[in-house]
Amino acid sequence: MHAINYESPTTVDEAIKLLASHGEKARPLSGGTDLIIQLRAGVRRPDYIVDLKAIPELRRIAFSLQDGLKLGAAVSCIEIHENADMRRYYPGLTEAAHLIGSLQIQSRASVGGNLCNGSPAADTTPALIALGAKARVTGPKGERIVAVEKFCTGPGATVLQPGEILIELLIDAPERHSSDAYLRFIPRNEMDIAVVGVGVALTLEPDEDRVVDARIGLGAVGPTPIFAAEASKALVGKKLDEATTEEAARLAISVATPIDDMRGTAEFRRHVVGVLTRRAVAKAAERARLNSQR
Amino acid sequence: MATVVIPSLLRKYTGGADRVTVSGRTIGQVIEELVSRYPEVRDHLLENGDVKPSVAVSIDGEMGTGGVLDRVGETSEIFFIPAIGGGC
Amino acid sequence: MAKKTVVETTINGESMEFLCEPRQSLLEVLRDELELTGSKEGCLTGDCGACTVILDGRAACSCLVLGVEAQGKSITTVEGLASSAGLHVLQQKFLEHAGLQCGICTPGFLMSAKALLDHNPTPTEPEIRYALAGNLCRCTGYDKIVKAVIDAASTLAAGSKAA
Amino acid sequence: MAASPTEKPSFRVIGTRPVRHDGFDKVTGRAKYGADYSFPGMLFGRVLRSPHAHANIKSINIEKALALPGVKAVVTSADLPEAPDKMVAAGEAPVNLNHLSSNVLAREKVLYDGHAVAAVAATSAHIAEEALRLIEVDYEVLPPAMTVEAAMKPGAPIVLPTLRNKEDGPDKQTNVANHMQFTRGDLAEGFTQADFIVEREFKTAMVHQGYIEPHNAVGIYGGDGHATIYCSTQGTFNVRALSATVLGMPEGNLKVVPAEIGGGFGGKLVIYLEPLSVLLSRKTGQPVKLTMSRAEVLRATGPTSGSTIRCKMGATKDGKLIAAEIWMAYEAGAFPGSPVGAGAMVIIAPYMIPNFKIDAYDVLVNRPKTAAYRAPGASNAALASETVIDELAEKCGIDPAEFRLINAVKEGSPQVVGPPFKRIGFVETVEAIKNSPHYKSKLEGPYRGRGMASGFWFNVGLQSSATVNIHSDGTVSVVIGSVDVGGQRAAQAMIAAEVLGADIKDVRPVVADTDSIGHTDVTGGSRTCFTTGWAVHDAAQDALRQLKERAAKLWEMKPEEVLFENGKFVPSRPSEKAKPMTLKEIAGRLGRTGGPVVGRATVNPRTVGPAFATTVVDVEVDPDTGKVQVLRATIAQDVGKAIHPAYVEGQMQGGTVQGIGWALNEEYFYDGKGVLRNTGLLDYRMPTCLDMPLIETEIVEVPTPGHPLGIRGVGEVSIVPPPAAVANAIAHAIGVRMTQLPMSPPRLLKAILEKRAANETQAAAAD
Repeated sequence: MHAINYESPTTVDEAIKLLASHGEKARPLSGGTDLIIQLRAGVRRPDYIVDLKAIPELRRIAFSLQDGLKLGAAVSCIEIHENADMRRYYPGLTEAAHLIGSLQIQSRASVGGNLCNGSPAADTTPALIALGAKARVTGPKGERIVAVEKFCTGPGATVLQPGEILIELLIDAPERHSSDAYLRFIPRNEMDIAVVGVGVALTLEPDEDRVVDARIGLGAVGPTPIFAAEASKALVGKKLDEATTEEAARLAISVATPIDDMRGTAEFRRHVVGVLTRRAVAKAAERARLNSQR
Repeated sequence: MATVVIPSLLRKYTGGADRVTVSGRTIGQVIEELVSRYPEVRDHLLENGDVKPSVAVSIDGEMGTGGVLDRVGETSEIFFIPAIGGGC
Repeated sequence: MAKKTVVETTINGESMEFLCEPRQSLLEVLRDELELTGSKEGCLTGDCGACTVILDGRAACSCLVLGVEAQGKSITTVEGLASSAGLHVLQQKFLEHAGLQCGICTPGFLMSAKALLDHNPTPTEPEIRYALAGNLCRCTGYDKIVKAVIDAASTLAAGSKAA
Repeated sequence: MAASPTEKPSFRVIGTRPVRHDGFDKVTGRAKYGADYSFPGMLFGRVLRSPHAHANIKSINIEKALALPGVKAVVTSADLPEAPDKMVAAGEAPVNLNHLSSNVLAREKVLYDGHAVAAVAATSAHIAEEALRLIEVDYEVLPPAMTVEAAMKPGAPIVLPTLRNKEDGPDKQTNVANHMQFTRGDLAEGFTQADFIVEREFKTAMVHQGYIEPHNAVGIYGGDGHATIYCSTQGTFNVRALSATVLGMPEGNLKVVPAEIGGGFGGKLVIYLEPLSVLLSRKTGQPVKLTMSRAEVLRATGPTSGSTIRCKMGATKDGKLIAAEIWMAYEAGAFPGSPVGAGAMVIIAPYMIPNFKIDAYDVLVNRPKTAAYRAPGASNAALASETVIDELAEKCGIDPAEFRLINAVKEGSPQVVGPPFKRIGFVETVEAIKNSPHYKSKLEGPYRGRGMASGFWFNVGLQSSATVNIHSDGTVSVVIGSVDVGGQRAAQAMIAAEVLGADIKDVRPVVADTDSIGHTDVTGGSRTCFTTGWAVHDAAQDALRQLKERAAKLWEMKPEEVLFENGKFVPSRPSEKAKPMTLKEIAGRLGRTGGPVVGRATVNPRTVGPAFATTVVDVEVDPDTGKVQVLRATIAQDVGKAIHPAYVEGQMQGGTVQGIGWALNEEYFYDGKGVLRNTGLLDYRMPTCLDMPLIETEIVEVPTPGHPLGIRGVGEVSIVPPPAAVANAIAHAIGVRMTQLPMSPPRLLKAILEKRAANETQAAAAD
């Protein structure tokens, strides 16, 4: 690995100053489970590494039914999985976090880092898109809020400008009779990167089992994670029968633009988008039905 | 007389014969005898005066370990076999 | 070259200071600077688990942690598993069940299993397999490793009941 | 445990499960593997590797790299002695010096992605890595030949311009290094007698041994022309012979010290870093440690051959195999030497088939030079024969186990190569599976299937040395030259303890370096317990004979009048001088009866015990994604005699899981330019423990005739049946016959969808 300098600021302002002063030569560090591998491979060669884990604001999980969720960008996946509110109110996002790599990886990796790494196959991003999560970004020019589906701009690329950091992810509190689910396909039972990932969040009108609101996020089937808007819309106002789900699956497939690679063929990925969409909608719906109180 | 079973790809050099009787009492003598009758087989069996490392010799079901020095019995049956590459 | 920095940390219960370059991983520091070569390098990408240590109570791949990140942290390596009283139950059970062949993955498996039992003293077989999924073994087919951890868990549980 | 058909002597130590002697160090992190060695002033080495599959090297400029502070030396093939394209002596067996040397450091051409081009020694590994970026290599890129089909086509890119084969003659450039053929009976006549014929073409992907420990070597060159290598290898004497040959050193000037080894499976029989560590140490005058990254391991070491196999077999309706015609071509990698010959000799080895013709081709491709991998060539071969046989059994309406028993080879049956089998245990392994709780259990539920397959492996003998030292306190040290990869040290100690009536705790096994023990061949070919165990047995007997002489001296009787019974030396006739003595008691008297006792033995067996295994697996297929879950697996294997049953089971279980990984997800993935894409363990997908069930074992013990303990090698054959067994299980689960490895979800789903479409068109046609 090339020589690097390491800084560990304890406030957001400090971090932004450091990152801004080094511009393109600096790279923020969260869990490091992607960045350190990229440094070794020489894919990224920053001179300065700015560790954000010592900044309290990035390490907190704040949830209330009034204000919803504020998920610090550097919170580790294991902390998410061990948080009772996360498991109860955001089971899909929580299971996505709990799917990343091994427990050794989850003890370091963060949802914020997963997003900022900009991988199209990031497990938590489709789950965040399904939940309509927003990213609170701060930089030298001040603060801005970016919808997660707009955050990634290409493989390994995001909207973050030099000096900017992701502070936290903002997600509304779930409505009554709403819930989410994330499913991914991998060849083994653990340790693989998603060949296809599908996140679904649903709100139901319980008596008729009618969909009031729905969002579907797709991973690993395009240059960035995808918000499947048409597929989501196809569920809204409908009863969750086979025809409805089938139509959503068809529309989800239609927005997928996968490639052939060592992880799967494009043909295979398109097929599996349909399979996982059907399964994830069913799983989210089942959870939503049970979520009668909030 | 001992019998040598000729590997199928060498039979084109032995006029199609698949079994040849020999009087040699060592593998060296046996090979010399074969070569005197069928000169082309030499390169397939010998290298620097010994049995090729790529060739294993079976004498009455036992694997040869002495190359040309291995003894051959009155009525032995001898096979030349490709040695297992690496073998691990 | 970036200058070396002093890192203060606790390793296997002893407070320690070491000098390292920012580009050195915790694994390199343990192996090359502190001569704790029990943690092994298998892949340097977090996929094999041979370098697993316990970092502030959590299993982590020491190849994906910078040495400088260890500042103020507490680290347990395989060298810290046994005590003056003898081998840890996990170590004993790995030996009794022949849960190792070449042994290169063993330190990582032991640390992952330790982290599991610290958080969940009575794991089911699926929970054990999930917790060990980040550790690759190419020799054993996992059978005897899983049996060793199951046995260690029940032995520890029995012990704590007795106590 | 299946009982042995022949009655066995009762043993005191053999067959028990003591804690291994090296266990404590391995669970406490104290065991020293190659990469754990460090020496004062040690430098760190790194290797520059080709980014191209096939290219001429026009020039290499190392100036900028040498100028980097901390860099002490850079070497290329120019620093190695001339390497003519001919066979030269290297220890016991001659090797092609050019091929051997050119794989260590490329000469005029690079022949695969990852081919070593230069090596750097620097004060830190990071500096060495940065230095690699400063070495300028001017390549003239050539088109690669990546598959056997492409490489065998007329006009294919030529991998080795100097390669010739006997059939095409001295003038024709070729990628076909060798053609072997095995025949019996009258093929055409055989097929006319067949009631059922199945013919299929199979393809298997190149796969890696996947040992968790990357290759490593520490070289220390002494000013006196002697050098020492510390490394993790399966064969110290092999490393010494080959490294000395590449370096142009007298073999005796090189000492190889075996570090603990983190897995090998055949991939650590060859040399890569070892000569480079000495070369760099000679240039710098300092110790040099080289270690590979995982990407280097996958790009440049191992792997085993991908293959194409066409298999046609015929059977009569009463289930007799009557004819087999097989064509097989294996990827050798960039230099000759795939295991296709072995594949050809094992593919129908378990069965009596009166008429067959097998053609086997060793084909060069622009991929890494293949190395041995656990029963090399046999798993590919068994996929073809064992799935075709499963289909024939189905057509005959005969249970697959019965079908195998009908055709099974037994003592006296001729092997593919001609000589008859001695006592073997194939039938017993099939019976053991038939009688196993697994095979007797019911498998229920949709998309679930059960499949079985059998496998054969030769095993090898080769040479071993051993010494057994009797110490004055009655403890014993057993010194061997066989590196211990899987626990055989414990087995060797058990054999000595058995012979000498010693407590296993009082016997210390030692794996010695090349200066401290007689020649001992590699730990491979399932030979270590068999051959080295034989040597240890004989060495212990030699010590016992000497101990009897000492007792005779003390008792003033003839040595033959001293007996050794139940761990005690006793006189055969009453005498008041003669009080029975244990080993400990007599050991204390050695000094006064003639000095120390050291037992010695060397062996070079003319016989080996071939191994058979039969495996059954249950799978469940997800029909929507093509993903396969293995629900249950049981292997029955003839091990001759299990010295340490726990480690025998470990070999059976480990090979089974490697075979399942090969079957389902492991594969080398090259892009259109011949560059390896999956260079890490994220995308080279070996099974995790979450993918596997517990692996049930049935140990079958049919002693090897001629071996003092009846041992058979146990290391390899377990990997042979699984890919075929999984394919057969999938066929019985969903009615799809897979003919390509790995049977990964995309491939399986494609087959499922094609079958569904075919059924629909059939149904439509029916209406």
